[in-house]
Amino acid sequence: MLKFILQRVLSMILVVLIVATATFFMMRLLPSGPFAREKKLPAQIIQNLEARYHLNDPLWKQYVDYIGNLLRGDLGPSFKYTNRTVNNIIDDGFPVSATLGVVAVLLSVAIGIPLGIWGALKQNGWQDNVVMFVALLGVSVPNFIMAVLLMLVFGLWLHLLPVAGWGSIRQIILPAFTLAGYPIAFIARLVRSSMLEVLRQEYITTARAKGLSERLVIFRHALRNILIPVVTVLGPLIAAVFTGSFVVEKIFAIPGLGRYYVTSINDRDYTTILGVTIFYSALLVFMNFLVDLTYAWLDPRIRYVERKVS
Amino acid sequence: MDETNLLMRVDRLTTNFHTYAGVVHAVDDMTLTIPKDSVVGIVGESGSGKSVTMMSVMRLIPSPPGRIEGGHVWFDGAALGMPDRMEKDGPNKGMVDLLSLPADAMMKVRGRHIGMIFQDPMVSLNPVLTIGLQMTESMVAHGLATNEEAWKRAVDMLALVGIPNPEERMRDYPHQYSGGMRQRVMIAMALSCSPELVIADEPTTSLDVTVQAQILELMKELKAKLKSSIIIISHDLSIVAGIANKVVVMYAGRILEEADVYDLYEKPGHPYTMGLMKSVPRLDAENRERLVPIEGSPPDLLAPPVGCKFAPRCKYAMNICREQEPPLVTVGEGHRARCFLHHPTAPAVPGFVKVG
Amino acid sequence: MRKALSFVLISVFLVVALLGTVSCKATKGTLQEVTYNLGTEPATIDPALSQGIPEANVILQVFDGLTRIDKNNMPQPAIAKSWVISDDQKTYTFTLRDASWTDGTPITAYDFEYAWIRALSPETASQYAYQLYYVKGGEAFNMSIKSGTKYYVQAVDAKGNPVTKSVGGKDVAVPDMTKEIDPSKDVGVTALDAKTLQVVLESPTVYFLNLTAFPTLMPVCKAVVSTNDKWAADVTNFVTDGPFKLTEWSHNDKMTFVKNPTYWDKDTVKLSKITYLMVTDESTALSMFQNGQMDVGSTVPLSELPKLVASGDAKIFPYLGTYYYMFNVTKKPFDDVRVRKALTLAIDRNAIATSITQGGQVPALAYVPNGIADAVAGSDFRTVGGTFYKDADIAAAKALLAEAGYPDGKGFPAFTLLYNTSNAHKSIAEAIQQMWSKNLGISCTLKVEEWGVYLDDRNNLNYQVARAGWIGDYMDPNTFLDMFVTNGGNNGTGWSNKTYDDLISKAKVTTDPVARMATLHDAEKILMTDLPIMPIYFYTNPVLITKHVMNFYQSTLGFVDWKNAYME
Amino acid sequence: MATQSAWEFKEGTLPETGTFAPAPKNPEDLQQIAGRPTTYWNDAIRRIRRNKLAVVGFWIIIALFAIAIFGPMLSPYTYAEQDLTNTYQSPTLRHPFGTDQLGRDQMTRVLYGSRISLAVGVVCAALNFLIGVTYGGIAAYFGGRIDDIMMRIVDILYGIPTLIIVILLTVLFKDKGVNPLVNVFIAIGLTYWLPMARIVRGEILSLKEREFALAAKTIGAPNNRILFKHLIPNAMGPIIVTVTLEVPAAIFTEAFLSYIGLGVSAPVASWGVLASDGTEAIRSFPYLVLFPALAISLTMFAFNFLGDGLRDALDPRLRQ
Repeated sequence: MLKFILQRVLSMILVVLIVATATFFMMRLLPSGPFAREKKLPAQIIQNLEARYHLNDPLWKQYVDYIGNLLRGDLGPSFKYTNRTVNNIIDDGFPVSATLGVVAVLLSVAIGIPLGIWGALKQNGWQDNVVMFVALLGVSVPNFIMAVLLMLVFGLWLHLLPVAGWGSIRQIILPAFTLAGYPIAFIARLVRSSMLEVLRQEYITTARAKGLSERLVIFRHALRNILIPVVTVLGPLIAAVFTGSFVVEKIFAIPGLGRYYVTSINDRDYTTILGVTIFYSALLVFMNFLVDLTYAWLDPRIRYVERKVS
Repeated sequence: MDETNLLMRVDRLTTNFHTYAGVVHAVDDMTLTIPKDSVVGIVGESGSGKSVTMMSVMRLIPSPPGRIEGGHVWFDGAALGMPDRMEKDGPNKGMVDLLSLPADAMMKVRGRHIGMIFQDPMVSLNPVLTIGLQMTESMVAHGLATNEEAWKRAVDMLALVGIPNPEERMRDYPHQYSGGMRQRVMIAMALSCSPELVIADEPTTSLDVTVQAQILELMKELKAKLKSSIIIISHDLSIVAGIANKVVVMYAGRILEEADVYDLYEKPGHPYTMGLMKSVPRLDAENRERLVPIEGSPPDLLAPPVGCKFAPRCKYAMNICREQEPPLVTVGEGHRARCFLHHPTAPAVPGFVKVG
Repeated sequence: MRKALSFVLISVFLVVALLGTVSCKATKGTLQEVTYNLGTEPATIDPALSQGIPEANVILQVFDGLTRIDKNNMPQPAIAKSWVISDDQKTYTFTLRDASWTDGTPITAYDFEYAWIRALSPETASQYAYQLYYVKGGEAFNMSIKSGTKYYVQAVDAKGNPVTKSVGGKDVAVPDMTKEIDPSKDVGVTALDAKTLQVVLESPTVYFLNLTAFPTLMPVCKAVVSTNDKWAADVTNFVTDGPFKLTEWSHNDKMTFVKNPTYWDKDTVKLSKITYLMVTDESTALSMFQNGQMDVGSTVPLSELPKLVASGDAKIFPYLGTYYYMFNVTKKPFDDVRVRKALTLAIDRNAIATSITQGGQVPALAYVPNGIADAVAGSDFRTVGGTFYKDADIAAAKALLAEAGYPDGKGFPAFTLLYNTSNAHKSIAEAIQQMWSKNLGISCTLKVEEWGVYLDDRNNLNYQVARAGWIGDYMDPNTFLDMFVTNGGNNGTGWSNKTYDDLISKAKVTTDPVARMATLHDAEKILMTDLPIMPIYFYTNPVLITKHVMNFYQSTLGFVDWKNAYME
Repeated sequence: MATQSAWEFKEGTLPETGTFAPAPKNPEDLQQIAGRPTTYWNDAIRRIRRNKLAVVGFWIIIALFAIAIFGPMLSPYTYAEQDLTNTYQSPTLRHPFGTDQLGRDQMTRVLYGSRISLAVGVVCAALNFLIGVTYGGIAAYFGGRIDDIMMRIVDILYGIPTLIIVILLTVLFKDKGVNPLVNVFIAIGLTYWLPMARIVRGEILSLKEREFALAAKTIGAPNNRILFKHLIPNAMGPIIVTVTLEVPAAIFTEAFLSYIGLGVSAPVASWGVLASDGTEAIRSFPYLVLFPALAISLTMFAFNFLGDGLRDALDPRLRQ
């Protein structure tokens, strides 16, 4: 087990480095640089700026310097936000996004799984159709429309919740539901579909024949067998949601990390692009690692420890 | 039959499946009695309704599409400990109808009073739960034991069914057991609550021949030790013959013949039974006849043939067999058969003992 | 199962309902507090590093420069209580009033000197340093190369081309070690004493007093800034001298300002607190405005604008900018002035302004927008200059196109109209595409590009027709006209006209206002005859504003000043 | 006991002479019961036709494709035709879906937009099957180092910002004369199979340890047969769910792609573009977002109904 974990940690570090390297060179291929403006800056000013951020160094040197700093945990200064470092940006943004993310993931699981089970137990009944409808609505209404609708209905018309902003618990509700819309639907549909299959398995009949309550049959015997696809979805979902969603944070004016994934690229804010990308991919590979560990726990037949070298 | 010695009676049970293609009459007007302390074998080809009957008894028919359309399953009320649900009078006095029990009461019957052993031990154990948990949960759920007591008893049961190192193996998962061992676990599990009735649905079919024999031997031993009745379901007459007192032959959701095991062998009352006997290898070495499979295949239950359901495959079919379904007639002491060949005017058939 | 689900649903609704019982709207009364949507996180609050309007709108509240722009867009004394301009209009001597920083220390001329030198030094890498190029030696200092602790002029070879050396594939400027620049001597800003600041300009600049109110030229507290390079990273060390004081900066979320008790003109300031929000989404901002979560907002969704203007919730402010399309005059068929003119005449600007942009935009029949004073007091450059063509002059357009060899658009090569990601740009492009097609019979393909890609293509003349816009930096026609000189950094069209270049150079050194304006009018005439660009409309600046906000001021450069505002 | 001891005949008729004569053997009879030849596909089609929702879904999809092909031809307007004097008209008989900010007939635009959006949906689904299912299946089936490397590649692709890739694609394809939709397909193809690969892998990891797979392996079935005939069909549930949920996401991603310059150029607009443009005007002109969003939802419902029906029909374990 220890060997497996060590191997995985090494490959995770490698993945993050590859992502960092690929992103580093690809972003430098993007047309325009961090100081391109519609009102073009005079050449000498651009020269001063490039000197300040060491952009006039050879690219390989910039790369080596960046990776060196990265290994020391220094993500460099932001080019756009002149008084801030990328570490500052992540320190400020991540807790906000993660708070929202925790709520959204809990909502997805707490609503998605029961909905899916309910749909499966009432297969083809009206309840099932309701679940299907809710789930599909969650998917076919994208979050930028969902966000605006929730804001208009609960904020502007019913005056139940603040329309946007950050700072109070009430301001979490609408964005969290917006974020959870797609995962709720996805999880509900996956759970329903897997549950239908699991409920046909002989061991479920065995469990019922033993006189177990339906509750025990579902939660002890069936649930663990259907969680693999759910956990598969949750891994990248948590990584994505915890680091923030551009659309949701923009629409609900939430000071999270998600906005930087798009704005930093539009601004060609190189260090910020790299910083948030590395942060996200590190979280992602870690979550996927947890997912794989969870598989082995969910299904004892799956073993990772034995790795054949061939 | 001694009515006071009756454990269960399936009375005119009808179970249908409503599929996209139409209605399948999987069990039609089925009547069957199980005495206390007996072993009853039910024999028939796959699709003959054996399993569906037993699943109907357990009320585990998947619904939809399955639906129990009629009949009763009378069970000894005293054994169930449900005095207030017992019939006060009439032919079923002292019995409880399982089909009319509320769901939660039925839950208490399953596992506790009727244990079930399934056909395929490879898929009948939950792959993600330990054997220990699966062994003990039934006892705990029925309030027969605490977790610790159940654990001890489960270890004993595993030892009883011949699992070596039972204490350690309780922590294992099903995939760490071989097929035969898993079936032993299934048997131990079914017996863990000391049910009055154990239904073994093809308990040996998916196992290889040597293991089959071991399992059957084990069941015989256990039968001697424990005071349960057993219903053993098989498509293999020889397996049933080795263990059962009474044999019921089913075809297309109906009983074709029902007899004491010796009567059945000596005086088969139905051409289908005769066919079955020729189609399976006999364990007794004397009979080394060539195996003769029954020609054709079971009828499509969506559109069953008119008249006798077996008639299209029957060597001795008569005109009437194609028109009317024969009734189940008594042809001897505890021996019933559903065949027009027993009719006084029917022609004699070699090897067929007619009681008319 | 049903129970579990109902539990979840019921608890969700309960939470929503409970939280909802408290209404969001709090009665404001006549509290002198205002909430404004800045629209985006400012990139910095350091005046020298200011990059644009959001930064300016923070800096102008917390800093006071030598001058401050009044509601008529005229510079008024601020920290400078008076000034003397030399006869050659090149030397300004400012006398500072007694005013103090928020930390209580007095503001001195040394602070100004320090701030301007700092903004100009190459290592500060100020993006708006060019606003100080008017100061003598400013540009040279900004271009200098630092070596050790000293600054040197970039070396030039015999032909006058800058000398560079290649380091890892990049050209790096080489300093000429014989030519040192000493900013304290060579840059024309000198503190004569604590209260006297002398500024020497490269050449007479009539709008210099406007520039001294510009964010980059704000003073900074030398004692603080020279010892702490992180002084503007957060509010703790952020020592300022303006009407308001920044007390909280929650990044990407909000800023809080309170009235500055040490401000020299604090009696004029009525607001006790300003909250800036950073809501980027226009629709969200409108919702917050309608929900009472903000009083003034810098953005308005296009589709809602007419309604909001009608209801009085939005006001349209003038904005010194022109929306135009540029032609790549180096490529056929746009090297032909007749083609450019035909395309310019064939569009219906009035329809675009009234049906699409809907924000009171003025159809542009010239390049320099309204709102810049001409030489004669009270006159407007645009009014004096008049218009250069008729809107939707389709007959003339057709004739020109035929003359160019494309009667009814026959044989006109297919071309691409480039714009950058934005729905407003898209709608305008779609409308113009159809106008050209209907009126001239020529077809073009629309191409949208991501901002950086678009800028890159534009700058590399890798386009045929492209959308563009220009917002003035200061209140003078020059801010619009000097960009089209040959090889001007913002020319972007490949257009070159010797006479035009001469006129612009001449205007730069002309001190007589009347002659100078006449020169600029001449230049605009050349530009509008040759039409390397096709003006479409003059920008406006719609703002969401509640009726409770009084004396709200937004300059035609887009700068907001809360100094005189109050709530009613 | 309810045992019958006497012979009873239906309708009270007595057996006639000859009733008990042996019946002539009829080999066809035997043939007939030997099983009506129901092949896998016949059976699947029979099942699916009994599933009303699946049939409805099927016909909606047919109708959508018909509309995509013929709809724009039948409309009296074109998708580009503007009327600046007639902007933002609410739905009327002349313009059943209203008009947009340039006075164009929204219905015609929605009809035309279906071509792009349906193409995107179909391609996305196909890529999911072709790349995602195969990739995830292979990784899980072979496991060990192969799985580790393949999944780390997925992690890397997940990690690199899509926006950068997409912008680079716009630069790469610029002026190359490539059909703009092809660019969209490439961009979607680069990322949209990743969740599918992960989900299929998770399922196969578990399925390959199941008895039926182990059995297939013991009898020496070739790897690709075990994977494609045994394992993947058993993972169909999550696969179909994933495909049907990825498709709408892809339709909206297309809108984003065309927003930043990858895709068909204005004034052609897909459903995704119409919906996201309409969202800006949602307060005053909700119909602008309503109709394209409805079209997308309808498509999703249809595909889901059909998908579920297909899953049920093709599931080998559901056949009895």
